[in-house]
Formats: sequence, structure tokens, C-alpha cells
Amino acid sequence: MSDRAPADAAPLWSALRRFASWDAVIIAATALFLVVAASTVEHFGTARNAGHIIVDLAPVLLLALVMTLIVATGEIDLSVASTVGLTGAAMGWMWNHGIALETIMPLTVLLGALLGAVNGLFITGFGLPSLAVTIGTLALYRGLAYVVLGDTAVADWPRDFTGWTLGTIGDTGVPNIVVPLIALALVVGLVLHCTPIGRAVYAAGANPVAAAYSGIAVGRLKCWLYVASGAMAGLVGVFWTLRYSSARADNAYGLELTVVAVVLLGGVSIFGGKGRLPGVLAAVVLLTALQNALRLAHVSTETLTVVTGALLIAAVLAPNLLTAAGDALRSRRRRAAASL
Amino acid sequence: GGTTRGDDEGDGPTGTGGTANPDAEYRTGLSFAMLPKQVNNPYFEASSTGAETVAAELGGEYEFTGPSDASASSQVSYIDTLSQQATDVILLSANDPNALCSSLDQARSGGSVVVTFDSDVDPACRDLFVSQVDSAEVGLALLEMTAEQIDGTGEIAVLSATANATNQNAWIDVMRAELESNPSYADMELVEVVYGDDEDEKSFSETQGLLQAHPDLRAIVSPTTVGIAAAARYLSGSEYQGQVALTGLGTPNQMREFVKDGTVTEFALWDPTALGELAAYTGAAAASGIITGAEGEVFTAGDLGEYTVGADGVVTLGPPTRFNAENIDDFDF
Amino acid sequence: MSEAVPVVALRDVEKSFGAVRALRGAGLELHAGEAHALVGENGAGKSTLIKILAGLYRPDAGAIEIDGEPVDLHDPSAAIAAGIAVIYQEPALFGDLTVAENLFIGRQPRGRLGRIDRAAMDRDATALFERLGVLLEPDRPAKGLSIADQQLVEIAKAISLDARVLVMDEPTAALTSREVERLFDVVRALRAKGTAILFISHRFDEVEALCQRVTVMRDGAHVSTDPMGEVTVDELIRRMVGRELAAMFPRGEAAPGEVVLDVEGLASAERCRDVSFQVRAGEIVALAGLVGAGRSEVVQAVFGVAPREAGRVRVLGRDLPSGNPRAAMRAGVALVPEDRRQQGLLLDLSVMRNATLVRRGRLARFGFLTGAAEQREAAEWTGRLQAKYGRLTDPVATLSGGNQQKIVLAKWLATGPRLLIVDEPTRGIDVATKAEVHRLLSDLAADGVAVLMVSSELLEVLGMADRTLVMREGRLAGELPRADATEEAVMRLATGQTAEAR
Amino acid sequence: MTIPAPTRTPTGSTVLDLVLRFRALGLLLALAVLVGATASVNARFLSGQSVRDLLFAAAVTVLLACGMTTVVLTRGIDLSVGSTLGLAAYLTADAMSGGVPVPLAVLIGLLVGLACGAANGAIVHFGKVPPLVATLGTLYVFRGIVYFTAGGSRVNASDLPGGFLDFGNGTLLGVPYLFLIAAAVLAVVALFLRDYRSGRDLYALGSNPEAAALAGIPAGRRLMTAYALSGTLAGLGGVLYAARFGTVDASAGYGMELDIVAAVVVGGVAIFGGSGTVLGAALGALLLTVIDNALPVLSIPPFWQQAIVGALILAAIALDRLVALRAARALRKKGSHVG
Ligand SMILES: Nc1ncnc2c1ncn2[C@@H]1O[C@H](COP(=O)(O)OP(=O)(O)OP(=O)(O)O)[C@@H](O)[C@H]1O
Ligand SMILES: Nc1ncnc2c1ncn2[C@@H]1O[C@H](COP(=O)(O)OP(=O)(O)OP(=O)(O)O)[C@@H](O)[C@H]1O
Ligand SMILES: [Mg+2]
Ligand SMILES: [Mg+2]
Repeated sequence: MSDRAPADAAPLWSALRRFASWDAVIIAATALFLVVAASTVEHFGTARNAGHIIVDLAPVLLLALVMTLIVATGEIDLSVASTVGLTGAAMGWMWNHGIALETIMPLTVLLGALLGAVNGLFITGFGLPSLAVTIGTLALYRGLAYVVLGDTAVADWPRDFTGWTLGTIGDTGVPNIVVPLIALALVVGLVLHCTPIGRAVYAAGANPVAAAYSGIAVGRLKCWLYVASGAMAGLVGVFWTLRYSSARADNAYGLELTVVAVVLLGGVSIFGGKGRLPGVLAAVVLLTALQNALRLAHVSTETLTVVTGALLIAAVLAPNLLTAAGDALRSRRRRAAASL
Repeated sequence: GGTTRGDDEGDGPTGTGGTANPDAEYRTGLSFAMLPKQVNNPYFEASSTGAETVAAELGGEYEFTGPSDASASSQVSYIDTLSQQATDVILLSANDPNALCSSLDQARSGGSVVVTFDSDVDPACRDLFVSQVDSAEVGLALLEMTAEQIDGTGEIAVLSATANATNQNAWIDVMRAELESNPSYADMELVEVVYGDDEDEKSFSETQGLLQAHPDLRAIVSPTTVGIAAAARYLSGSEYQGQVALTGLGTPNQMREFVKDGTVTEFALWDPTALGELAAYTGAAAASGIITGAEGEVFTAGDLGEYTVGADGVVTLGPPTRFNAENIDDFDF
Repeated sequence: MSEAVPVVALRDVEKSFGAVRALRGAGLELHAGEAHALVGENGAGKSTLIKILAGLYRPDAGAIEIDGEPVDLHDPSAAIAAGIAVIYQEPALFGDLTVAENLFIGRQPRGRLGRIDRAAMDRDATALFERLGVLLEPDRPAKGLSIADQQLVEIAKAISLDARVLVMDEPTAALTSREVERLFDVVRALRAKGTAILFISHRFDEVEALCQRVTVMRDGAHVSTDPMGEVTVDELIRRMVGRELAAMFPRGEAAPGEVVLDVEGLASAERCRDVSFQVRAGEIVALAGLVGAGRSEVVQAVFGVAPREAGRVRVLGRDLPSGNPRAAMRAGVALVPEDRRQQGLLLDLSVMRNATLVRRGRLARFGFLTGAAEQREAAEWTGRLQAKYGRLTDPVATLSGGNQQKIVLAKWLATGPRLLIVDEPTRGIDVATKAEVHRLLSDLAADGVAVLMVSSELLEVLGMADRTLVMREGRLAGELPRADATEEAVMRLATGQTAEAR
Repeated sequence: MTIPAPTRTPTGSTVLDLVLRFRALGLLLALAVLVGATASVNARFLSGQSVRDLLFAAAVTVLLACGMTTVVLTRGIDLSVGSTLGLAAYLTADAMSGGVPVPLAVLIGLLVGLACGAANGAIVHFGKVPPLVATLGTLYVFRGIVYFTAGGSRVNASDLPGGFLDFGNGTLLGVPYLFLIAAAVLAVVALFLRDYRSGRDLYALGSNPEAAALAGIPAGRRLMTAYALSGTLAGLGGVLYAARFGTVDASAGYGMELDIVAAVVVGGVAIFGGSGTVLGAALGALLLTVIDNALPVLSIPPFWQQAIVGALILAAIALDRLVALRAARALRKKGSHVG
């Protein structure tokens, strides 16, 4: 279409919209929020508080990394929090049985991977909907966590290890945990956005049949993603246990909805095929920092709950409304132009 | 090689250090924050009322804050916030004895006094613990009430809160030990412990399950206010009313009806408002240097009277009050 | 005729999607008892015009008139209420509902207390199918129907509306001549009863057989409207594409080389049995047959997207494992599937991502894709096929049907296959592009690529194939060399009337 | 070219019916086995009191499962039902304890549910927000509102009118009123979904939304109906909850949504819309309730119970899938068009 009317403002609009992808919006919103909060909320801008925020967001961020991939393939994993609980419980059990922590940690991650593989096999092997399967394993894994540890908590973790989870790099005030967080986020981000695997992930989410016709082993891909999700949950299980020096069956109870919420808030489409990691990372920061700021500002828990929900809806609603408004405006302008 | 269990001995209790000055005055202008297991819980609201009164009396600031879910991890975030705000006195009912320690250490090194109440943490991580009652005393009282109601014979079961609840587990352990060792309880048998998770509905259906699983059950002991109310409601509407005894820990307002209709004969509890008051006084005393948490120190908690710090920095409110048809109308909480 | 008030008229309609101006001054008049053809290149705006008529899109400018009165068709139910029934280019059925319910959704016959009368519904559906000469059970779920059967259900649905205006957007693209013939009989009967008909097709023989009047569109604008008898097909094509057309079936002498594909005793999921054939380098082999004969199943089983139950498939002498399209791709096989929306494209993703999807591994450097290589590759191949789209980053869903097909072709041609399997490669493609695709296939064959083509268009089969394999009910019914391949011969094999006829 | 005249083979396909019936049958079978096994271990499980308890417990779940099914059929999901139930239960109980007459208070509960459902529907339809996102959001928002209104207070049984509580615990010929209400709602919704045009539209919407638009199905009105129904039933569930339990605080119905989704899924309702019945969902709800009640009776250690529930959910959906696969194979065998 070579002969476009020069008066048509549409290209400008669509260019603008392309630039202002949801990613960009949520990143900008997060940055803006951090600046505003730092200047208005007492104690928010301190290095110590930043440290708290980072340690607080770590589990959600780690789980959200793989969840982003899973949701991008059009699936979901509601069992992550239960997996954190079960792997943590298993870790406690092994510790009670005198196994060395250096052995326990990889075993725990491996166990997580196994639990993820169970999800993956049910979903891709039997062709069952992931929402249903992972609701089942949500109950199963949490239940098994209670079977393993019962009502006891294992708390005598060595200080070297628990201290590391909260410690900082030298005197820089930067939490130790930042290093693995950034490394893992980079790896996942690169895989998703810059490798053939990432392309396959989006393809599998956008149209699994067409993906299969393009030689993508959709089932295998998804299965591995669940394994990765489980392994990550195992890693979070280790982190959670050491960070709170407490292995308990109810560790990370209810965290799955938070993880799903940040992934959606980050602009990943629940139907798969769309969404980018930077948006999700920004959403994790935004949500954690917002909660932190509200607490510091003595705002009640109730407000926190409402704000979380409202933010989630607004995140998807706002761009839709903007697009609708833009379309309406454009077609009105065009109609007006045509009637001249 | 490798790090295994027992390699790392935890440091002993740190204590607040310094020396106590029993004659000092309560400082004014202290900031108090109460962090319950979870907000929106009537029991803690009552404690909060007590603490708030004391805070006002001492001319301090008061805040009631906390998570809406009873989890240790959420509490950690709140403790971090309070320690940043350099709150003078943190009154805490812990969801986990260990998980909060590192945050509490930070808060204390920042100058906050940490007083736990209702549910303790590792003694090394706090300054003082205000115990509603002595664990042993509660366990014994529960068993005693039960035995009285079923003439010391038959199967009994426990409907507890969450499986990890520190208090409840301690009391249940006392009961277990006593059942084994005390010959006057020889004919009683604890057949099962179930968990209502301090959720009304779950406790309700757990009660159902207990009664069906154990046809010969004589009594249910529910050492949690949510559980006993749910169980009472179930019993009062079922054919088991009057057949199966129910006792435990409950609030008079919730249980009044069931005492009147004969579902429940007697139950016990301490006064949560008084507990809140004592916690606030204890915190204020520690923050004012009147006590340090060492055994044997004495302080005056307003109208509540004089209290002595026990071993491990524990201050005990007093024996639980038993409520029955005769006295229940005298209480309103 | 023009003095009568048209049943429906579209005047000076304009419509844009973002930067794309799909319609710029398009118009059309439909008269009672007349079949009107609408022809134009892919992306000319035919489907868009129809969607405006159907109430799916609202025009940016222009008017819609019914019986001379301007109307506002704000949504599909308004159009249905106005007596406009539409058969869309892409069938859209409710897979979970029964076939009968698909026909009558929203207007099911009702019995007492307003409850749906299922028996009556099934009866009505059966009657309809008999009229169309279709064997479909009214109470089976629509899920699992082949694309042709789906199209037939759509047709039955539109016909059952007894509308004043029947709009058909390439209803025959997936059908073979037998069904087309049946359909036309029914449409002619409707026309005789006074229904106004709008017919879109890229097949001119059909247009000539059915329509009295023909409108040509180009680049979203109206070009001409004439009575059918007054223009030649060549003239129509010239108006459509704005230039003379090259030869439709540019097929030279084939010089078959080594055997590239060797299929022996292939069987798959009860839909094909005992199929054996070979395809050589430089040769175009066509698989012909009636709808549902199992042709697609054969090529899908060869490529590995459908499981193989028995038999062996060898490519260049190497055995292909069953159910593994990746192995097939590695061996140099490419499959352009028949259903581009379900099997060929990621509709929500960009043209670029679609075009480079199967090449993503090759385009990566040190395992990483930066986007530049993909962009280059996508631009090159979509350019070669002259696909029309706004930007490489536009979602494929915004392209016209024919251009979508070109993207699928581009995606697979880019892999440089040794064996190219194309299933209905020109479905929904306009004449000019069709010639283009045919030349492309010829060129590929000339370059030594083995081509296996499934097509329901007999002319295409006869024009392109060096050898024609005819399938019937899941089995190979016979093979015809180029010299013997006539319309009659193919149909005889396909319908199984060989014995009687001889 | 000769066109062979089509001969219609009389098949009278009832594959679909068979499948549906078989699915329900499977659930019934599972129920029977479970009940039988439990009763053989402990005969009290079949006593009047025990059955009554079970029906009491099932009533609210069945109600919510009905609502959830209508939403899931449209390819949606309503994660906010637990919060809606909590809000309705608290506001109803609070109104009653404040002296509002019972019928009015009940109406309040229903209206609160309706409002919540309508909000969900509006966000989903007009805001074009995917249902999972929208209702995950309102899950938080509605719960937050409960926290705001209830705070730490609680409505105790003694604050509620005796008649209301009697109704909540009353029975007719041994069947709880609450269950009768749930059963009546179930029958009405089942009839609506099976035999009415607007009910079928919900299936169509879930099966293929684009096709539904082309067919002129008023998606907005239908979606609003589905979500409003789900909300209203959650509201009704809240009222029944208050009547049954008497004690209502801010946590009423907390975390219930996943149980309801599980019930619906176990009941054979496709999570991606378009297929399933409320009867199946209700059976799913009943099955899960029976499991919940049977495990303690079987003296399964409490720590094992949740694990077993999870395993049974997995088993149920896997079984359902197997049945569906067999049905699909049967369909394929029948072919369609080979003339
Ligand atoms: N939803 C949409 N968004 C953006 N562009 C669109 C949309 N629908 C159609 N277009 C564009 O409008 C133009 C006309 O498309 P249309 O589908 O009407 O063509 P057509 O004549 O039916 O072609 P074909 O013969 O290939 O079916 C094309 O350039 C197409 O890319
Ligand atoms: N997914 C499916 N489920 C059930 N039956 C199917 C399915 N796909 C195809 N069929 C049936 O299998 C038979 C062979 O189908 P196939 O697609 O291979 O035939 P075809 O010759 O390519 O015809 P078409 O022109 O329809 O593509 C047909 O009867 C068809 O209806
Ligand atoms: Mg078109
Ligand atoms: Mg085919």
C-alpha cells in the first residue's frame, strides 16, 4: 500500500503504541513509583530498605522466571508454592537424618525437578489441562509435605548458610542474593528472547498445532519447562528454608497466586504466545516495593490486598481501554474527514 | 566433609545486657507496635485493646499492624518494617519459633525491645515472653476439666489449631505425658489429634470426622478458641449433644450460648485484654530499663499488680480462668 | 435490471485497519434473483467488504442500503435480522456442539415452555443435508470434521436461514467438484426463489457457471461491474491484476532423477491403508481424490505430524521414524499444510516470526538470535512470493487469506527442501499468485526438488502433475501418467466407478 | 461426471449421550465405591447424622460449582467466588445482627453476590480482561473489602436470629434445607443449560467465541448472565454459610475457589469451555466432599488427608481424559463423509 494519505495520523499513533508496549509502561510505572515513594515515604529510600525489598522479592522473582515461560506456552503451574513447601520439608527430613547440607541442596533441587516432571508428564503425556493437573498437585505436594514433616519444624540450620541468604556482599550493602537473581534472570531472559528455544516457546503458546507442524516438539518442550519450574521451586525451597531458618510443611503457602499475579501484571498473556520478561521483572519489583511502601506508610493490610487486586485488573484493562479510545478517536476523525 | 546437623551450636541467649534499675520510672513517649499472628482476629483485637490502653496511659504511640494470613514469612516483612521505623517496643505473637529470629535480631540491634506474647520464639531472639499461662498448667487444667466431665474414663480426642502451632503442641505434649504417667488418668485414652487450622469450617468438619471415626468418644478437648466454638456449634445441632463432652479454651462471648444450652459444661481461658496490657507493661519496663529480662527481676504492671520475671525471661499472666454456668455472665470478651 | 431497487447496496465504503486502507470507495449492488460475483486479487478487500455487510466491521465512511433505505448494521445479529446470511471464508464451528445445533444455534426449534426440541432440530438438519446431498449425522459433535465437512455445515447453516441475501466468501475453496455441483444446484434453486446472491471465488469456471453479474475490485476500490456474458475471463483477470497474466501452468518436460520419497504400505489411524508410492527428484506428483479420501492423512503421516501405524517411509534411502517431524525436516522434507490457520500459522505473531519459525535454529549465531538475520530472511522470502502486508512486525492475522497462504509457503520454501509436500497449496489464492505458485513449484522441480502435491482442484492437478495418484476411501485407487490424466479418468478412479464404466 | 446419490446410513449416533452418561456414571461409581468402602470400615458413615452432615457440607460447594460451571462453559473462570461468598456471608450476618429482618438480609446477601458477579462480567466483557486475570484481581479486591468491613470483628451465632439458625440446621425428612436449596438450584441451572437457547449460547461461546460473534450470539449479555449467576450463587452460598455456621468473620470462604474449580474439573467440565454439565460438576463437588468426610472416618492420619485428596483429583481427571479419548476414537471410526 504505497499511496497513503499524508494527513493520516495513524502511522504515528501505531508507532507510538508499538513503542509504548506494556513492557515499557510497567517499567516506567515501576521507576516512577520508586522515585515517588523514595521521596515521600519515610525510610523507603534507604539502602537497608532496598535490601529488605530485594530479599523479600527473591522467591517470587525466581518462581516467576520459569512461570513466565510456562504461561507463554499457554499453560500454568499452580503447584509451585506447594513444591517449595515439599522440597523444603524434604530438606528438613534429610537434615534430620544427618545428611550433609552440601549434599542436601542439590538433592532438593533434583527433587523439585522430579515433582515438576510429574506435572509435565500428566499434562503432556495424558494431554490434561495444566490448570486442573496443577490444582491436583497443589494439594498433593502440600499434603506430602505434611506427611514428611508433620507438625514439626526443622530449625537448626547452620548459621553460615542462613546468614548468607540475608547477608550482603562485603560492606557494599548489596544483598548476596542479588548475584544469583541477576544471573538467573539473565539466563532466562536470553533463552526466552534471543534463542530458538524462546521462539519455540512463543510458537507453542500461540498455536500448538502449527508449532507441531513446524517441527517443534511441543509436548517435550512443555514437559521440560515443568521440570525447570519444579527445579526452580526446589531452589526456592532451599532458599526459603535457609532464609527463614525453618523447614516447615507450610512454607510458601499460597504463594502461587502471587506468582501468577506478577506474571500477568508483567503483561504475559494468559492465553500464551505473548509477553516479555522485563515486564515481569518490573512487576515483581513494583508489587514488592508497593507493599513495602504501604507498610512503611502505616497503611493497613486491607488496602494492600485491594491494591494488589486492583493493580492486576488495571494492568490489563488500561491498555485495552487506551486502544479502544484510540480506535474510537481515529475512526471519528476519519469519518469526519470523509464527510468533508 | 560437608555440614551436617550438630556442627553448628547456636549461641546462647543474648539478653539485653546492661543492668536493671528497679526504681526507674516508665519512660514516656515510647512507640509501641503490636504484631499479632494475623490481623482481623478477635482474640488479638482484644489483646490490642489492652496494649493500646497501656500505651495511652504511658503517653506513648501505638500501632496494631500485621499480615492478614497467619504465616511467618509475612510477619518477617512486618518486623523488618518496624525495625526500620525504630519502634521502641515490639509486641509479637509469633507464627514460627525460628523463622523470625534474624529479623528480630536486626530489630533488637537497632534498639527495639522485643516482647513476645501468646506465642513465643526461640528465647535467644527476644527480650521477654509474656506467657498467658504456664504450658504445664494449661495442659493440666485441660485434662482436669475433661476428667471431671467424663468421670475419668473413656476415649478423648483433641481438636487443635494448625499442625505447627507452638502453644497447642506444647499443651498437647503435656497432656500426653500426664495421661501416661498419672494413675488417676489411667482409664482415659487420647485416641486422636486433628487440626482445624483455626478455620471455622475446617474445625467444624473435623469435629464431624472425629465423632464418626470414634463411636466411643467421650470428650473432645479443643485448646483453641476457633476450634472450641466450631465444635460446640456442631455438637449443639447434632445428636451427640450432651453425650460427648467438650472442653478447651474459648472466649465467654462465643461460648455463652453453648454453656446455657448444656453443650458445654466448663472451659477455660485467660483474659486476652489483660495479656495485651501485661505485654505492653513488660515492653515498657524493659525499654525504660526497669528490667532486663534476667530471672527474678520485679516490676509493677499498673492495675495488674506486681510481676516477677521467671527463667528464660518469661513473665506469666496467671492461671487460666475457668468458665461455667455460674460465672460466665460476669465476663464480657 | 438496474432500474429495480437493489435488495442491498454498499456505496463508497471506506475501511482502514491501523495504517492499512483495506477499502477505499468500494461499492456493490445486489438484486433479487441474481447471483453476483465479486472477484479480485488477494487482499483486494473482498472479505472486508463482506464483513461490513455482515455487521462484523463498521465502515469508516460510506452507506449500506437495504431496499433503498440506509441502515446501520452494528453487529452480526442486526445483519442476520436484516436477512443477510453469510458463509465466511474460514469455517467457524462450535466443536463441542452437535452438527445440528451448529446449524440452528440461537434459533433452535422450541417445544413446550420454550424448551429446545432436539428431535425436531435433528429432523430439520437431516432434511437440509439431504437437500445438499451431504452425509453428515446431525447429532455428532462438530469436532473432528474435516475442513470440507466444516465448510458444508457452514453452507447448510447459511442456506437454512432462508435469507434474502446469501453471501458466500470462497465457499468452494475446500470442496471438490462433486460438492460444488450440489451446492450450485441448491444455490440456483434459491436464486430462482428470489434470493440475492453474492459469490466470491478465485475459480472462474465456477463464477461463470453460477453468476449473472460480476464486479471486479482492486486495492480496496471498485473497478467495474458487468453482466457475466459481456466480459471474458481474460479481461476480468487483466482488470484484477492490472496486467496480462503469464501462463497458468508453466510446466516443462520433467526429467525425473533419483527416488527422493519412497513410501511402502503406509497406514494411519483408519484413514489411510496400504499406501505405497515413490516420488523422484525433479518430479511433481499429485495426490487426487474426493474430499475425505485420506490424501492429507497420507502426507501428514509421511511428514510425521500424524502417527504412522504401519509401513515405512524412506527419504533419499534413509528411513524416517514415525511421528517425528523434526527428523523429516532434517532429511529435507517440508510440508505446507492444508489448514493454514490451524496448522500453518501463529496468527497472533508477526509475519517475521512466522516466516522464520522453522529456520530459527539455522539463523542463530552461537545459539543466539538477534532479530537482524530473521528480518533479512523474512523480507527476502515474503518478497519473493510478493506477499502483501504492512510491516514485518504486523500479526499475520491481519493479512488477507491469500497473503496468509503466501507466508506459509515462504516459511517452508526458505528451508530449501529436497522434498516439498504441499497440501492444497493454492487454496484461496488469486489467479495471479496461483500462476506464481505454479511457476515456483515448476522451478523447484526443475532444480531437482521432488514435489508431492495434494489438490482438490482438478485443473491444477492435471496442469501441474507429472504423475497423478488417485485415492479413494483411504487407499490408492490408481496411478495416471501425465498423458492419461484426464478429468474423467481421475474422477472415475476417485469415485470407484472404474469397473462399471469399463 | 456422475454424482453418486448419497445414501444415508442409519446410525442414530448416541456416542455423545453415551459419553456424557458414562462420565456421570464414572463419578457415581467412584462415589459408590468410596461410600461403600468407608461404610464397611465404619458403619457409622451411613448413619442419619453422618449423611446429614455430608449433605450440609456439600450444599454450599454444589451451589458454587453450579455457578462456576456456567462460567467455565463460556471459557471463563471465576476465582473470586470464595471472596464473594465471604463478603455476602459477612454482610448478611452483620445486617441480621443489626436487626435487619431476615428476608431483607438474605436479599442483601444475594444482591452483594449479584453485584460482585456483575463486576466480574463487566471487567471480562467490556474491559476485555481475560477471566483468570480479572477474577484473580477481584479475588483480592473483594477479600480486601471484607477485611475493611469486618476488620477483626466477628458475628457470633448468638447475634443471629434463632429462626435463621434453625433453618440453617433444619432438615426436611432428614434432608437438610440447605441441600434442598442447592438441589433445586442445580435442577434449574441444569435445565437452563440443556434446554434453553440462552443456555446453549453459553456452550457456543465457550466452544468458539469468534464463531459465536459471527452467529450473532449476544456475547455481552450471555457473559454477564454467566458471571452474575456465579456471583449470585456465591452470594446465596454466603447466606447459607451464615445460616449453617452461625459464626462469620473476615475469613469466611477463604481459599475456597480452588476447591470449587477442582470440583468442576473432576466433574468433567472442560476447563477451556464448551463442554460439561452442572450435574457432573455437582457430582464432582459431592465426590470431593465425601472424600473430605470419609478420610477422617477411615482414620487416615490427618497429615495424609490432603495428599490423598490431591492424588484423587489427579486420578479423576486422568480417568475422565481416558474416557474422552475413547469417545473421540469412536467418533473417528464412524467417519463422517465417505460417500
Ligand atoms: N483485522 C484486520 N486488521 C488489519 N488489516 C486487515 C484486517 N483484515 C483485513 N486487513 C487487510 O485488509 C486488506 C483486505 O483484506 P481482505 O481479507 O478483505 O482481502 P480479500 O480480498 O478477501 O483477499 P483474499 O482473496 O486473499 O481472501 C488486506 O490488506 C488485509 O491485510
Ligand atoms: N481430526 C479428525 N477427527 C476425525 N476425523 C477426521 C479428522 N480429520 C480428518 N478426518 C476424517 O478422516 C478422513 C480422511 O481425511 P483427510 O483429511 O486425510 O482427507 P483428504 O482427502 O485430505 O480430504 P480433505 O479434502 O477434506 O482434506 C475424512 O473422512 C475426514 O473427515
Ligand atoms: Mg478473503
Ligand atoms: Mg486434505
